Amino acid sequence: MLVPLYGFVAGDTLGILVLARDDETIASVAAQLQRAATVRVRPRARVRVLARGAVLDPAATVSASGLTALDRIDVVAAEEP
Amino acid sequence: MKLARDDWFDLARKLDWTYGYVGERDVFPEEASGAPWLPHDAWAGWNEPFRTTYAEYVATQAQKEAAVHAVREAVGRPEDFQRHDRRWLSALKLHAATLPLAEFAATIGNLRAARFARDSAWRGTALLGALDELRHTQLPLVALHDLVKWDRQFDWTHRFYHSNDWVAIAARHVMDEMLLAADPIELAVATNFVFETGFTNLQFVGLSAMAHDVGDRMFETMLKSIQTDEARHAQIGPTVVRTLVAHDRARAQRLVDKWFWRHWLLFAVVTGFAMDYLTPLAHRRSSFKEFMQEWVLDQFARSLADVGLELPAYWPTFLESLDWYHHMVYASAYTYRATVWFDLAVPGPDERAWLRAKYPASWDALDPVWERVAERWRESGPGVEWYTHGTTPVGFCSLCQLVLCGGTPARNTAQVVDRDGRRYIFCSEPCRTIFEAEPERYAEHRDVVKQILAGEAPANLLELLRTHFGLTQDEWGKDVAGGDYPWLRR
Amino acid sequence: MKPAPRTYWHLAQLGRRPNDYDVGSSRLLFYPERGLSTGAAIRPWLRRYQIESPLQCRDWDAFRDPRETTYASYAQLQRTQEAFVDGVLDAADDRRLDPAWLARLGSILPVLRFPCHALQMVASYLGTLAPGGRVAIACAFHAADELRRVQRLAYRMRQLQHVDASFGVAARDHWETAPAWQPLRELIERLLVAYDLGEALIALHVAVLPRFDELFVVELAALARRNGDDALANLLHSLGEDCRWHRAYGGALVELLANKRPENAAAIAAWQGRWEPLAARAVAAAAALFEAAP
Amino acid sequence: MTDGVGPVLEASDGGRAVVEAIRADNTGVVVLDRGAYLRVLVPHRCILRRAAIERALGRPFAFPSDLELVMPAFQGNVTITDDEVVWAWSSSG
Repeated sequence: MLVPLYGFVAGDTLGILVLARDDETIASVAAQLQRAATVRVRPRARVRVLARGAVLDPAATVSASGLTALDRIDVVAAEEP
Repeated sequence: MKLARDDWFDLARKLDWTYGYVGERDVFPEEASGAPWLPHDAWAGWNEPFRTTYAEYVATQAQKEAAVHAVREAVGRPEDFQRHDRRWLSALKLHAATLPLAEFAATIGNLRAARFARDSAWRGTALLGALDELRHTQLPLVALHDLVKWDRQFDWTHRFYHSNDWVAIAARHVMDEMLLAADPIELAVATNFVFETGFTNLQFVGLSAMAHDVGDRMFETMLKSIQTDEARHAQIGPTVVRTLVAHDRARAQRLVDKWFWRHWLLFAVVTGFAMDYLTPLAHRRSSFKEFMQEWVLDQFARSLADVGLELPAYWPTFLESLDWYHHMVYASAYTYRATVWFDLAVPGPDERAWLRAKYPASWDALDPVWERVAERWRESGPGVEWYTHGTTPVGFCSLCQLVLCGGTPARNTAQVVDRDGRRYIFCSEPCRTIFEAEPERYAEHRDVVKQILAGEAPANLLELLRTHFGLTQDEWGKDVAGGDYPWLRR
Repeated sequence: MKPAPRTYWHLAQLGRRPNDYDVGSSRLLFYPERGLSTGAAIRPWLRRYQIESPLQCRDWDAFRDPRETTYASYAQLQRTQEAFVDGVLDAADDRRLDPAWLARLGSILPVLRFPCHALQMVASYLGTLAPGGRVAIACAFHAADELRRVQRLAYRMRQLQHVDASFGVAARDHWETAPAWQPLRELIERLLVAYDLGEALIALHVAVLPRFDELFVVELAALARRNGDDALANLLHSLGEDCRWHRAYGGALVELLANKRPENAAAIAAWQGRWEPLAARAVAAAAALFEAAP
Repeated sequence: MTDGVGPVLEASDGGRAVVEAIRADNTGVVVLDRGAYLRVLVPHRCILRRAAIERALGRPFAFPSDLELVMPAFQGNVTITDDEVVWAWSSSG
């Protein structure tokens, strides 16, 4: 099943819409978002994904992370808080 | 015997009477006349400071029309436009699409006021306002008509509001509420008080000053001439607001707060793009922010104090967004330029230096985006538009319907909100507040994302802009130089 | 790539080079076919009085103002008319007028400002409610013509007050209480609350205006002429030009609508049946004010 | 000027004549030249007299119509009679 998410990549100027699969890992969603933003933001090698103020486990799936349709997720550089 | 206006005019201005066969509430029902509903006595002192008789009106307006016509005859042919820088033409296309049919919606709104406003003098002034707005509809539609055969993007001068382009969806969301649906009281606050004394000055006078520097006499004359009408009929605003403040101060404040924010977002896009990105650098005299300071911060804030209202509670947020918002939207729009009907430009090193000087608080955080865009163009070489173009759909604010560009690149202020079993996203706190004050107005509207998720619009971007936005390949926005900038070749 | 278009998208089917009226008046409204983007108090109003009116038309822009009035042409036309009227009124020597005529006219002309203001309101209403831009434009100019009429009546009233200070000072009281005015006042007040798009249109253009203008423009002008008040007669003659255009565009619109759907013709006939007797009675009562005139 | 009021005028002969007339009848007049337009600011209250502008122009000048032709905007509340135009704030800011 596809889960639409509002994604925000640190350094970007707008929020974009990604269609994630519920069994896709957070790391994969982050990669998808970085690709979508690549014309504006140079992709980072190491990132963290945040949702509702918490860091998500990159190996967990979208559904296991508790993400539901039209949630906001943020992709930030790994060294940032 | 010739009479002076002051001698006779009151006999034509004050013509309300006491109804005998129907009730006052039947003639002026609240849903058409506006809240709070007050008996006529409360409005009987309504006074338009800028008094114009019908005879003066048609004489002055015929003169204005003749003056614009003369300039059009001299420098209004397609070949005169072709001399201009392509960026400037883009500013013209952006203005041309967003204004004329909105002005006609203003004719409709003002005609409602000409019928349902609560004092005869107010109704007469609104009627002349309705005619003014018709002028502002017809003038650009006619003046730009012949450009269509030379450049198809000018077709959007008329087509824009009939389209499902995302900018049109956002513009309709504002214009429908402000003009087509508004009662005379809300119309007076939203258009006459907030829009025409603040923001339209920015667009019409500020931009006409830039047109002057660019050497576009046609556009300069048209804008300035239009604003002379606004200056007159805008005077409906303060006099309505004063009565509103006297009877329902909270409503007056809420309307001002709502409309100031809604206009700010719209003008940040329309005027902000034109002033800080689409006007050739050599012709820029002031930045968008400096024009905002002159026309909106100084002038509007003082008008607000004068009618006894406060600055909106979100004022600090607004002041901060002056450094960021239109830059965020412009960079986003540049990388989604095929979704609009005008071309966009990458700011080169000189322009970025100028932007850094004008926006010291924000530019260093914005500049890396343009570094990246330039890097992509270098990698692909000129002509490969899609290499510096987004391919994923973007999110839209549930209130303003614009892209989610609030805050800064480090901290986007978008917030997801659940209410009544539905999910909304707002680009900013003021958009959320406005929505939550009147959810019944906004909750039903479906933004582009909701339409995509409902299967009513395609998720594929190329298909979306072709079939849903209605853009053809020769119309959609491109890089003004096709990526072939001298400063990129090294 | 498609061949370059020669005009805006919606005028490509016109089959000729569009003139300024075509370009400046076609498909200006975008809300009737899409609905409003936001909710508002006015929505149920639009539904009841516009969308669900018995008078329906698929293409309101099929209407064409016979004069093809644009903003530019209107301003130019009325500037000329107003300059003419200024000349007429400013040259008037009103001290020559018969006091009996002034006494009679004082119970008519100043009172007329009230119903004419109401006509301005009704024309404005039709403009804001019309589902087509071209109709809205014609209504806006019509409303402005009524504003012109009100102001010129006021101007003339003030001129005559300089001769007779009591001229028309009790006009509002007359309008609200004088028996000869009451049927007209009732008609006008009921017209103000006839909110259905079709009903307002038919009541105004078919029932009220032809009778009202005949009495208060054509017959009043003749009466003024007989009483040596050429200034008023010439003023009314110029206002009569406006009225002739109102009849022309209103007639064209009603004819178009009547021919579009058989149901429209029936609805029009029903409204005619309701409003024409009211209008005839109202104007006949007001005509009594004329009969006593010298 | 926080409490400044006055017109914004097009930079034409007509606009400049208005500036001259305002200078004649007001003190503390500031004129900002923005190329295409001139912004006139007077502290608290700005008066423009028809007689003064007719002197400056050497021809008749009607309020508000002739002024409207050269004035795309203004700051403050305006009051217009046949003989003078006044811009002012109704409260001190």
